[in-house]
Amino acid sequence: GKKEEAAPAPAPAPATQAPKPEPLKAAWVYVGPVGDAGWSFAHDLGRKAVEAHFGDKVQTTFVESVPEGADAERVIRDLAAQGNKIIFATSFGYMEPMLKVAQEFPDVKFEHATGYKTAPNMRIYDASFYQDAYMAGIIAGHMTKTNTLGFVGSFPIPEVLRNINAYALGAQTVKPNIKLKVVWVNSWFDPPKETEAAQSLINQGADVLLQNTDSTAVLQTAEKNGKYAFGWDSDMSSFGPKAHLASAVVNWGPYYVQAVQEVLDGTWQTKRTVWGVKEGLNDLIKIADVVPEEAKKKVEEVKAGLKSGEFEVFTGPIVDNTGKEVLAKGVKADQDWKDKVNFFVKGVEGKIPAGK
Amino acid sequence: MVRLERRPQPSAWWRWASPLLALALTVAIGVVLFAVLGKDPLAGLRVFFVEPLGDLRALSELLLKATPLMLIALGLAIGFRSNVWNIGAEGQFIIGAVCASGVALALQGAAWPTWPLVLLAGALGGLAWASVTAVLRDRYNANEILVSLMLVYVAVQLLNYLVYGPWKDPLGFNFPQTQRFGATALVPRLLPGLRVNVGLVLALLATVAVWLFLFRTRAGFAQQVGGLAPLAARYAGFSARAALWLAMGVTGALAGLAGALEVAGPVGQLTPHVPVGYGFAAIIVAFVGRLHPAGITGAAVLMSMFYLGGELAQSRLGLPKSITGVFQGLLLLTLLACDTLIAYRVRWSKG
Amino acid sequence: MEAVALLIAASLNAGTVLAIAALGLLINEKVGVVNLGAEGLMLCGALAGFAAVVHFGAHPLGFLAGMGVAALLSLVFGWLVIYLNTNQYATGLALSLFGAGLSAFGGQPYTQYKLPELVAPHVPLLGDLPFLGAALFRQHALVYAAVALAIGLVWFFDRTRTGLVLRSVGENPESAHALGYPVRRIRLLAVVVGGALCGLAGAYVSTVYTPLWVEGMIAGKGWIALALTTFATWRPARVLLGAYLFGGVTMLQFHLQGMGVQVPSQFLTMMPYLATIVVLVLISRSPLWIRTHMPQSLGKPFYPGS
Amino acid sequence: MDVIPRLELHGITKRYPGVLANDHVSLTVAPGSIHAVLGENGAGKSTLMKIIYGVVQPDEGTMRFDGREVHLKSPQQARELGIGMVFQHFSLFETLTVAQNVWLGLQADTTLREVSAAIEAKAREFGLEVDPARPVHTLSVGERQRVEIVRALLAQPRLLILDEPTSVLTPQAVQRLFGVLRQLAAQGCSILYISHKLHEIRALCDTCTVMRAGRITGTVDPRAVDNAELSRLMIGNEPPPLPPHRRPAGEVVLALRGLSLKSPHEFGTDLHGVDLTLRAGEIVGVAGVSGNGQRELLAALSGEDTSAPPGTVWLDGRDIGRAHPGQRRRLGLHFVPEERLGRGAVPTLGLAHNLLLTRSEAVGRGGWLRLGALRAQAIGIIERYGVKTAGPDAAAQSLSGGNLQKFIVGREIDAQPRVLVVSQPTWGVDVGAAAQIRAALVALREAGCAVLVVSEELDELFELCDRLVVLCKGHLSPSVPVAEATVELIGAWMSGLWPGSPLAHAEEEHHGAA
Ligand SMILES: Nc1ncnc2c1ncn2[C@@H]1O[C@H](COP(=O)(O)OP(=O)(O)OP(=O)(O)O)[C@@H](O)[C@H]1O
Ligand SMILES: Nc1ncnc2c1ncn2[C@@H]1O[C@H](COP(=O)(O)OP(=O)(O)OP(=O)(O)O)[C@@H](O)[C@H]1O
Ligand SMILES: [Mg+2]
Ligand SMILES: [Mg+2]
Repeated sequence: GKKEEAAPAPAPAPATQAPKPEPLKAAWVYVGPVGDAGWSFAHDLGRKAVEAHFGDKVQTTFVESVPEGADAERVIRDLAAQGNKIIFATSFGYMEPMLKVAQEFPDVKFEHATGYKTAPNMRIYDASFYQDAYMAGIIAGHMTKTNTLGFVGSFPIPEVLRNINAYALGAQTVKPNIKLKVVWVNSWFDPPKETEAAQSLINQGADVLLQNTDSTAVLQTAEKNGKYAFGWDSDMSSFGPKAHLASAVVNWGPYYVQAVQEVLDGTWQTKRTVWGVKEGLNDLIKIADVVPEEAKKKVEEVKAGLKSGEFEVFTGPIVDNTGKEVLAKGVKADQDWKDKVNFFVKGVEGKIPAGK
Repeated sequence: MVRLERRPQPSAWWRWASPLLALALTVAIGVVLFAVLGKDPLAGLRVFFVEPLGDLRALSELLLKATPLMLIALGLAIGFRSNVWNIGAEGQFIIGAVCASGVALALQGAAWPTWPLVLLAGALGGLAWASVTAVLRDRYNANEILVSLMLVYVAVQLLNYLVYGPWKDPLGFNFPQTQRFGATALVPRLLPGLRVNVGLVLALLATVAVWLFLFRTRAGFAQQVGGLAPLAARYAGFSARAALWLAMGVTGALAGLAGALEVAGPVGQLTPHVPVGYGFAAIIVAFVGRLHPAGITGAAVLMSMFYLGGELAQSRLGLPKSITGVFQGLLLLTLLACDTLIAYRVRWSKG
Repeated sequence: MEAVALLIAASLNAGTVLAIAALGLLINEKVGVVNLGAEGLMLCGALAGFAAVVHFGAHPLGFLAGMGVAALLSLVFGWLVIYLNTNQYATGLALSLFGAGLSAFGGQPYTQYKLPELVAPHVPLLGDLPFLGAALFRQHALVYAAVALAIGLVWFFDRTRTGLVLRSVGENPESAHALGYPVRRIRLLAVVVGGALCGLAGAYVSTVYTPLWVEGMIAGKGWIALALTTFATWRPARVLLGAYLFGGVTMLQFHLQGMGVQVPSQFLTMMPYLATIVVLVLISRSPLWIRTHMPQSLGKPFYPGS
Repeated sequence: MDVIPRLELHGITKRYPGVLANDHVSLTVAPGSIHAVLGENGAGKSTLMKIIYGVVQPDEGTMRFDGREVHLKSPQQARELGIGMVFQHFSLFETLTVAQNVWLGLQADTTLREVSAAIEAKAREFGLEVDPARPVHTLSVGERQRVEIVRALLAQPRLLILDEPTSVLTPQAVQRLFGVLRQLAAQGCSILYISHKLHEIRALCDTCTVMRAGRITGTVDPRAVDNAELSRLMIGNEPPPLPPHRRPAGEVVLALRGLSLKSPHEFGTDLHGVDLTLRAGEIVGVAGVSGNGQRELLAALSGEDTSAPPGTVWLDGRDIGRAHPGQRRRLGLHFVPEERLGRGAVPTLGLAHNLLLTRSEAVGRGGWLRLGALRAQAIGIIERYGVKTAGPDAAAQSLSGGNLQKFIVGREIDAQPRVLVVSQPTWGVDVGAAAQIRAALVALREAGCAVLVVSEELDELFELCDRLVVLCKGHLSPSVPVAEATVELIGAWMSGLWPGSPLAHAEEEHHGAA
């Protein structure tokens, strides 16, 4: 069922008698409708966390379904002109427009998710979804009967390729010869297409699916076909009670609270933030009861390793699916390596579309 | 009972009054809608009709958005007037953007202004894409509505192929976009700091040119006869093939130019997000503008106001953005209904 | 073998959406009305169907709601083009834009909502057959209904008097009027029925095919359905065939990807659209073929008493 | 006279915007009588018939059928009463079969199989053989009319309305149709027969009601009054006779040499070896039932069809077979098509702009329009040809048929052509305008222009032309001077029976009804 509307925030306790300071205005730009699940929904939860944390010290607004073309620049500029002091743009396509607006508003702070370009007043932040994918892979490795997994990919960008590879690597820790089939839908959000892609993976023998798209369609298709799948970006357990193995969730709240706090404190600085399980940004939750204890234990171990920072998903030797070694034995991948992932690991079928 | 009675002569008065009545009806429905949603109707009207005209910057944005609509609708008007139903201008827009980007990237780093070439490439690209439809219509009699529409989807995939594949920015971490174009490939802006650019001037020039062509040249007359009375065109010896090619060609070239202006203007690079539906919205612009260049200019600005108003309605009033589509569709539907009054008189009869 | 059976099953399922909408549009076109608003009708149908299932919990009600809303919109469209003689293409386009906007607007509260479970369909006995069972007999009832509808329409248009009257109205409305048939009322009725079928197809998408509501979720299927009627030269059985063919190509595209075929996915995605163009070209080359199958008054206004 | 009349109309009035189509029309038809309704084009005959058949509802007036007052809302009701109608313009559906077509015109309580059997039975009874299973688009014009008649007969009509049934028939086929109608009348069926051909009415009918401008001007026994009297009732007065023609024809201007051409239309007629010469200062008429290749012949002459083989179409010794209409006009060949609205003129455009279809005097360099000159030119034509209109900017569709035809003919004559090809110059045109147009054509001939007139009205051809040729199934007969031609001769030729005709030995007839 539909999630309950969040209870109204408790009325903030009256502070001092001093004249109330103007609240800090913060704004979010979403690529899709907020809805009840998925990417934009997760960011909006983060925004609500900011509201809850700061009360009337901060005033938030958001604009949803902003196309990533020429219109984004106007929307972001308008938000800046409206007096927002910090603006979060939550999709890759907003990078260039935001960069342009950032030059015009030096005293507004700009935050861009998943990009790679920065400016004195614009910084970037990202999550480590591949850690979730790896843990999902471990569970999939235990659950698969056909030794074939499926992945519904959005776009062949490093972030998604990392997830695909991590999913395969996770599964291979259980069954080394496991196969992973990948189908691209070239969209972040296209439920009918995701359905068709998931159906075709299932038809070809895949029995545990993961996706890097935002809708619940893949999970629902698995449910309909009596197969397994995961939730992605938010808790989707209710969309496929039987099929749901776990949900990879991301909790942007802590990051947003910290960023806003930095603006309030005047300590905001340009940098790149990549948080993961360690910082409580990513997690794999709601692991289903059908998952064997052994798998759950293993996931817990990995999670602990990630939390402590001892464990790294991409640790050599890693061999790509043409047999080439891409990470030497014993080496832990650094950020630069991860940024440039452009291959499938062994066991993933096919070639990266138009990959050079 | 309402009865319609054909007027002996189409009413010149209603030709002008009908768009105003349609707009008034749309606004009225909008006011009711705002009230039902519990929003202040006055605030609603302000975001749609006042704020987009508020200051120089708002005006610049308004005209920037109106430019592609104007360009494409002008071409479409020629087509629709001559019974050529190209509804795939979106595809021609995309291929225009692609070709323009190809040239911009090939000449990346040139010290001289390359943007005229970039725009030319866009126009030629759109022309070429439209020609596919024209050839299939001309040689094989294939329905141009369906062909041009199917080609939109093909164009989208071509664009995707290029930005995800060969044209991907090598330093862009595999992200689906090209390099940013160098400054020499970007179209000059009209005023420093404002995004409205030379494209607006081109669109206005095109408006005048299309007006002159349609109403002051025999070729333009011939073009329209093909749409008004195909048999008369045949009788007069006006070539239907020439009309088809001209209509498709001009629309293709103008849509391609619009695409080029988009990548070499506000976007500055090729990304999968360049197409935002101008090709489809322009169909409405063309009809609301009565397939007349002057009307199209007005309709494009109006349409653009709906777009900007929809965005503002979201951040100011918390209304969903899809309200734009509702208003745009409503405007055209009411206009079509009101246009009946041009040719018909409403009679109230007993039975 | 199993994979092939499942590919067939998935193609039938994907084709059914197209088939129902295209058969509806075929009814419209048989009486001479082109409805370019199909996409908007399907979207509104999808939303209405989804909302009805959310509120009332029963899928049949969803189908009814989808049909009802689309029928209502088609009534407006029909009134405009049939009684006010507005341009059919422009009115259709306006409807598709309006429908897309309206459904996105009205659908806000339903985005990513969850529907009650549907039991996996399984035809008794036949569903257990090897290969054929998986390929053909584990489908939603509407898949079979679409087949029945196509067969029914073949019979209707060829053998029944009402069917002939519909054809005559599309063929030569002036003569039909002179013979005493209420041309405009018949057209309106056909437009409403055809529109309702588009709505049904939309509701099928949102409540069965992808049990979700997302704005714009019809994703161009309305346009393909329009192309299908021409593709099939206005013959119901061919519409069905064409729809399955399209469903097949759509699914095959993902299938090939899963098999690791080395073609950029974009080129595979293009296939159904290119296929439509090729078929359009092939059938349009013969004017006689078109002449004897296309309703002659297609897209043209009719003024009674002229 | 104490029998109850089959049909009684009283005070029937029907208004259309700007036209009073029927003005208090009263009419009585006796059982078993063949009653003619005579009137010029636009007199209101078809409107009256449509009112009787329930297609159109009158604004005022009453109708009694077999003595009972009826108010018909639809043709279905009319058919239930026993009224059948054969329309002036065919109301058949081309992609349906004969049986399906007939079925749609009958009551709903029959099956298709019964209808097929009934068609064959009726056809045998009246000698109107048609195959119920054939799709209508494969039928010739004559066969189509048989279908219409069979459809009307199958309803067992007590009143049969035929609206100008003979315009598509050869004289011989007309005779056979008359046979059928007499047989019907003998069985007690009343017949309303619409025509504006005096000799037909005299041959067939026992009563004749004459209409002019929506009003009844008299009811007479057609066998008892002469042509002059009928004309006077119909027209108001006799048109002035055309000036006699006395100049010998000059050199050959236009020539067709063995023109064979495939029709571009699906169900058109191919041309076979057409030979024709047209000299300066003469009018040649092309007679024939329409659908025998007129459309194709005219297209080949006008340049609308440029697929004529080389060496078959000559103008002033120049092969123009491939020249486009514009090129032909520049060489002096002008053409007036039969359809005025939509072909000869663009309905929604003003008269001045309609000049641009065929005239380029007001087109400046680079195709630039000189709007002032254009309007002046239009005003000139309007004045010279007495076109009644609001002005040069009035839309073509706002003009009455006759005035528009005057404008179009004027537009072409005004170009001072070497050759003028005219199709159906006076179709649907009122008498005054028709006389004026004929006079203009004669004046053009006197000025040395070669004129080719294609018409279905034999009377008109005999009145206007110097020589006649006949077109049948795409073959053209040799020419015969009007002085030597008779209606019987031309009638025979219209069936392809001219000396040396390739059609002469072929199975005699394919076009007639009955
Ligand atoms: N804004 C408009 N909306 C709708 N129709 C228009 C509009 N402006 C002009 N028209 C129509 O378009 C056609 C051409 O208009 P316009 O007056 O611009 O042409 P023109 O070349 O000046 O013609 P002319 O000078 O001969 O009147 C006319 O039919 C006119 O009624
Ligand atoms: N539906 C209509 N709307 C407006 N005017 C009409 C309509 N039908 C007929 N008229 C007009 O009514 C008048 C009578 O037309 P009608 O067709 O009855 O003449 P008719 O005697 O049958 O002529 P014809 O010999 O050409 O068949 C004409 O002026 C015609 O233009
Ligand atoms: Mg003017
Ligand atoms: Mg008549």
